[in-house]
Amino acid sequence: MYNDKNSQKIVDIIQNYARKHSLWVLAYGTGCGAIEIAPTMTSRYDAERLGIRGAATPRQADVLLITGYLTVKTVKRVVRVYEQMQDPKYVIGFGSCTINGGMYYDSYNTINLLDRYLPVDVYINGCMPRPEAVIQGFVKLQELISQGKANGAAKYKENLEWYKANQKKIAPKWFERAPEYNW
Amino acid sequence: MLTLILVIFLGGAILTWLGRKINPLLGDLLFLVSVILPATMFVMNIKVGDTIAQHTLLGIDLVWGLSPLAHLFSLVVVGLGVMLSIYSISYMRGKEKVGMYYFSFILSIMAMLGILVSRDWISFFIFWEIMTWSSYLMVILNGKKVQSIGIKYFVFSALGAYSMLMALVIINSQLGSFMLSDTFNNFQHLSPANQILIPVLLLVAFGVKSAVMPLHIWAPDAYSNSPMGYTAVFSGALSKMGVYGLVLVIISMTTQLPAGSLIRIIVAWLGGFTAAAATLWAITQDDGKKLLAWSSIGQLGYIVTGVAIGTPLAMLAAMFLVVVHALFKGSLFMAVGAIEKQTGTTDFKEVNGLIRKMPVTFISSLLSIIALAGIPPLAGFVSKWMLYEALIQNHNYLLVVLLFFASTAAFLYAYKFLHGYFLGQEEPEWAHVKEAPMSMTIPMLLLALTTFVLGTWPQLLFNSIDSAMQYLGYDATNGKLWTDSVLFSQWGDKVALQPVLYAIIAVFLFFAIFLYFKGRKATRYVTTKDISTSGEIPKEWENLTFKVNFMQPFERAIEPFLKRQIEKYYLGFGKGMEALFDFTRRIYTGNGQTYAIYAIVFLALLLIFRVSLFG
Amino acid sequence: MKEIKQQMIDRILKAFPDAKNTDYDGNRLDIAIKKESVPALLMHAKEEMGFRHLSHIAYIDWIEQGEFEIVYILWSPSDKLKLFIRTRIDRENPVMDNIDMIWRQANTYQREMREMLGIEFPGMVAPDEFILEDWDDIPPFRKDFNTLEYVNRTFWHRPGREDAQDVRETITKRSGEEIPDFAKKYSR
Amino acid sequence: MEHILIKILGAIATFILAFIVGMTYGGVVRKITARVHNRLGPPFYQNFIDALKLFSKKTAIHHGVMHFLGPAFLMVSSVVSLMFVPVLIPGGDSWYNSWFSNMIYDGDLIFLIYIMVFGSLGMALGAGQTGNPNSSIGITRGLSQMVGYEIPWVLALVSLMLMYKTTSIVDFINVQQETGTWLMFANPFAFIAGLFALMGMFHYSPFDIIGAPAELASGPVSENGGKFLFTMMSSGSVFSFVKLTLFVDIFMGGASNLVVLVIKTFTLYMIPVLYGIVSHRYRTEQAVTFFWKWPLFFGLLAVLYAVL
Repeated sequence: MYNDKNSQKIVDIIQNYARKHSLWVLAYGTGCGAIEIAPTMTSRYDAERLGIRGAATPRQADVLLITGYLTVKTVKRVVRVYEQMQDPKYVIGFGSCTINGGMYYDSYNTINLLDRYLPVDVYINGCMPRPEAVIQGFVKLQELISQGKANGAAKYKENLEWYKANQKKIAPKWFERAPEYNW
Repeated sequence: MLTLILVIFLGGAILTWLGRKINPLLGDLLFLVSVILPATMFVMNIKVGDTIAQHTLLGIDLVWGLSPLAHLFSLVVVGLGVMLSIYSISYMRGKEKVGMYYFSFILSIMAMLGILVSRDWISFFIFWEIMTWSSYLMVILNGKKVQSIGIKYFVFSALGAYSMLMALVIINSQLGSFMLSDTFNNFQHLSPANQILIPVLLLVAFGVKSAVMPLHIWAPDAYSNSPMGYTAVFSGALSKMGVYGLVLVIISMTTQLPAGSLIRIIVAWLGGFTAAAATLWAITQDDGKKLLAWSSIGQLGYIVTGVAIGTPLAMLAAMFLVVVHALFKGSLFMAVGAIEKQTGTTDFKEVNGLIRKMPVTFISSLLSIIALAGIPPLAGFVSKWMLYEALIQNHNYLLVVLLFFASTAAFLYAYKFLHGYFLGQEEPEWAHVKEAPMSMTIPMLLLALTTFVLGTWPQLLFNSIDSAMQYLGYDATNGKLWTDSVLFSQWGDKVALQPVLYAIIAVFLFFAIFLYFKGRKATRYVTTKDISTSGEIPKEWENLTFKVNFMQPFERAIEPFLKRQIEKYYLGFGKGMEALFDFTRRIYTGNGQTYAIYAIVFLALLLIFRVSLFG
Repeated sequence: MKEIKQQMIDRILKAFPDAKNTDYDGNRLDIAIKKESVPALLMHAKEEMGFRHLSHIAYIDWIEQGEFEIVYILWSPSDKLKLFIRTRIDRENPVMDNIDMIWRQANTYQREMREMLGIEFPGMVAPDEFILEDWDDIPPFRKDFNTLEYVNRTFWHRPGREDAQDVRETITKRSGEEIPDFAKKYSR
Repeated sequence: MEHILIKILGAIATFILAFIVGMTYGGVVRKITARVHNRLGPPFYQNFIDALKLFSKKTAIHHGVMHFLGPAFLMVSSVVSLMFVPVLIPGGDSWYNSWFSNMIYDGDLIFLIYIMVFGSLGMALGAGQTGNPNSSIGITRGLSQMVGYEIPWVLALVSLMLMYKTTSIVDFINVQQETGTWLMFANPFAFIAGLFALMGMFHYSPFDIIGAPAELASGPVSENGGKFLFTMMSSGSVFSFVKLTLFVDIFMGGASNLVVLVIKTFTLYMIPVLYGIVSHRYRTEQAVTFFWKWPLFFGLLAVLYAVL
């Protein structure tokens, strides 16, 4: 679906340029990580100079920024929000909790590996990552976009059954009720 | 011929009532025949002329004829009557008291035509009373709240009838003739007191029917309580009889008065206040019927203002709005009736998301609402534009702001109406709802499309209005205020309606097609449950539509205005009267000794004041 | 303060002879009582003694004794006193009286207890799941629930790096410093 | 036929101009806001990038016919009202002048007021069919606020209509050309009342309760992404251009060429923007009652001034 830079057509280059410089972020502020978003967006670190700004609803967002641990209860909503976003869409996992569970690695109610449930394009390491790290994560995502490698959405579509099986493993009833994802 | 038509109406009414008793289908058939046949005869055969029929009743001449003004109003009556009769067949199916409904329906159509053809006050009054009574039967037809609603309508109608009767008595005693033309021509010969009294009494009589501000109390309840098939007639045609009377009084009487301009300014401001206050009340309603009822009162306020201002442009606007209001309000009431028929309720809070279930109803409602809000390119705009231009050029600048406020606030209830019924989430509770039958949707769609046509080609209607206005003594307006769908004001400003329409259609089509074809294959329909609400999946039974306290922020802003209800003053007045009567009753104690004391006191007072009283 | 506390304890012990008092410092009263008397005592404390507010309902799993302990924590705004009412119920047949008609907020705590410990509250109206949606194991706050085993079964662990090297060692090597003593015990 | 073709080309040129100017203004406003916040801010062409991205984004879902037609209605309102506003002084001497005289002789101010609210209704319908409660709440707030600012706006316009006995925008421009006085000086009260109304129309703070992102999830547009949001964004840009140009035409003497137009509109635009950056947010009923206090007073003064 997305090609690397050499085989991109001129339309793709223009589109990727626009996508790269206009990232509307839906910050899913679970856990403690949400506190790092405010300085990232406001005067001190000013993410808007890179074209990054907040989006209020998943329909308008490009990036799903997951800031912190996800319980079984919230991961359902995150998956739902992700499926409501429109292509092209990217996921940034933020903090160790999304990478390996962090300090909640043995909690009965907190998922450990976010990429088993959603296709993560960029991970930002740290507990907590500072705003500089967040911005570096975004810059990395921009690089991936311009190279045409930020293809998490395509991965999700290809391996939909695998992702769905993982999701159903933790919350079978909810995901049976959820509307079908096939766009 | 005219007599024959009215007799067919009358006979048809009775026959329908009887036929309904024998066989419902026969009743339906007879109903259709006895509305459509005489209506067709009326349109085909009755031409504008001074005297068409003449009878003598108890030594009084009854003269019937059709003036150009009455011809304009008769178009509304006949058109709405035929449409609503087709609509009513389906609407009333399966309801109670259908025979009574048919009877009253035909009778009020007959009475309205009778009023319009009357050339003398006696037949005018007789038909007026027939109209009032037949509509009263409709108001109390469903048998709910007869005590409060029926009484209100009855009291105000009686008030109107008595003041009209009083005016007629004065007219006859002073002029010795019951003819309308005699009254208008010899108006100068009346004494100055009567010259004020007669118009005021008649204004009260007609103001009741056209629901002008202090006399409007009966209207919201009466409109919303009668069957929807009839309410369209009620609001579209029957209230226009009041406007017809107002036109006669204001144009033919008050223009001959030195104090007439004062009366007209007062009436115009009353109309303006009616429009504004009724709009605010319409916003607060949660029932579609009530909302439309208040909205009708507001629109009649515009008409009354236009008539009272009385410049050619204002008159043109008012007459145009008379017809257009009948069209779009008829269509809206029909839509509410269709929703009531299909879902069993008209409450905004209960029913929602019907847009995919009842598309035709939605389209006709949408067109009518756009016409109501006065948005180009529909017909409401034409009259609104002319009315504002007339008011500004007549230096009624504060009145124009009041009306502007009313028409802007009308967007609120217009949206509330559409959102309440058609938009919002689709509920499994209403999944079974189907589109209303063709006989209901086609009349409402026809009326709505007519507003669309008149919005760009208003000259179709302006010709009749022009002849009606020439009958009232205005100059010809063709070429001065309008030519071929271009509207002019006296200052020379103009709106060319056809380019507007073409521009709107071109832009609309371009972007609609763009939106449709851009990424068409990737786009698919999802239900209204699939919305972005915090990642939650709404359950089947969860209704997330925003319904309760829909206009609450605005209601909070206008709270000081809403506190002042005229109804409360009337109730206070009624309570005061009751107390007075109570006091009077207490005087008559039924005790002989008390009466004796009264007599003695009376005699004593006589003795004391005999000098001053009898000299 | 002392006198009021003592008065309160006396009143409770008088009304409920089977209650047992434990003395604590400060404004804390602590009463242990039989399961059957709990609603009556709560009602008494609310209506007669001014403990109008239910602050919390705590719960403890005494797996060795085969019992659950439930602690109702009340607060008296007028006397500024805390009242702990403890009771124990059988672990094998965990049924407790529903008290959400005394305090509406007790419903929330009871729903939590029902999910986390599996205690039944007959007559409690709480239709859907509260915290654990789609839970099919034994209640997770019971001490016989093996969390790590459940996590290993349900979720995944990301494997560490191949060399399993301590980051701290790398850092110290790079900067040429010693690992401080207090940090050594964390090193692998 | 040729005449109509030229008209259409002129209309397209006007639309492109309005789109570019409106979009650039939007970007510049974001930059200025950022500078006031002591930030660097996005580049001034950021809005074009956003629009391009929205255009290239997929639109996977829709909620029915009105969801499609809502943005189309919105576009009708802004583009058709653009056709009736004289962008430049009619009959001016710059070589591109005739491109922008679209349909300015076919309508007048009252018509314009009505066609400008057409979009709100269409947008309201589109937002209503999505079934999202946030959208409907935002819509009712927006419509309520519209009733608020419409009164001072109409009062200001009526006072000018009374003074110069016309309702045509072209005549207003001509009056200012002949007398050499801008109407904002000829009737300052009308200008003040109109300015308040303009601030309400732009939905900047303190009148931005409609799409309050934190509580309403951007209100009426909360269910729209991709092409819908693109259309709405373009329509908003064109519409802000229309409002500014209309205001410049009526109160500030119109513009004889594009440079003057840009200078005048930009200066005017800065008033609501700069006030909005530093101001709080009104609740709906506060906003409505605000418009019915001082702006209404100034409007009445304007009418009084016109009568005397």
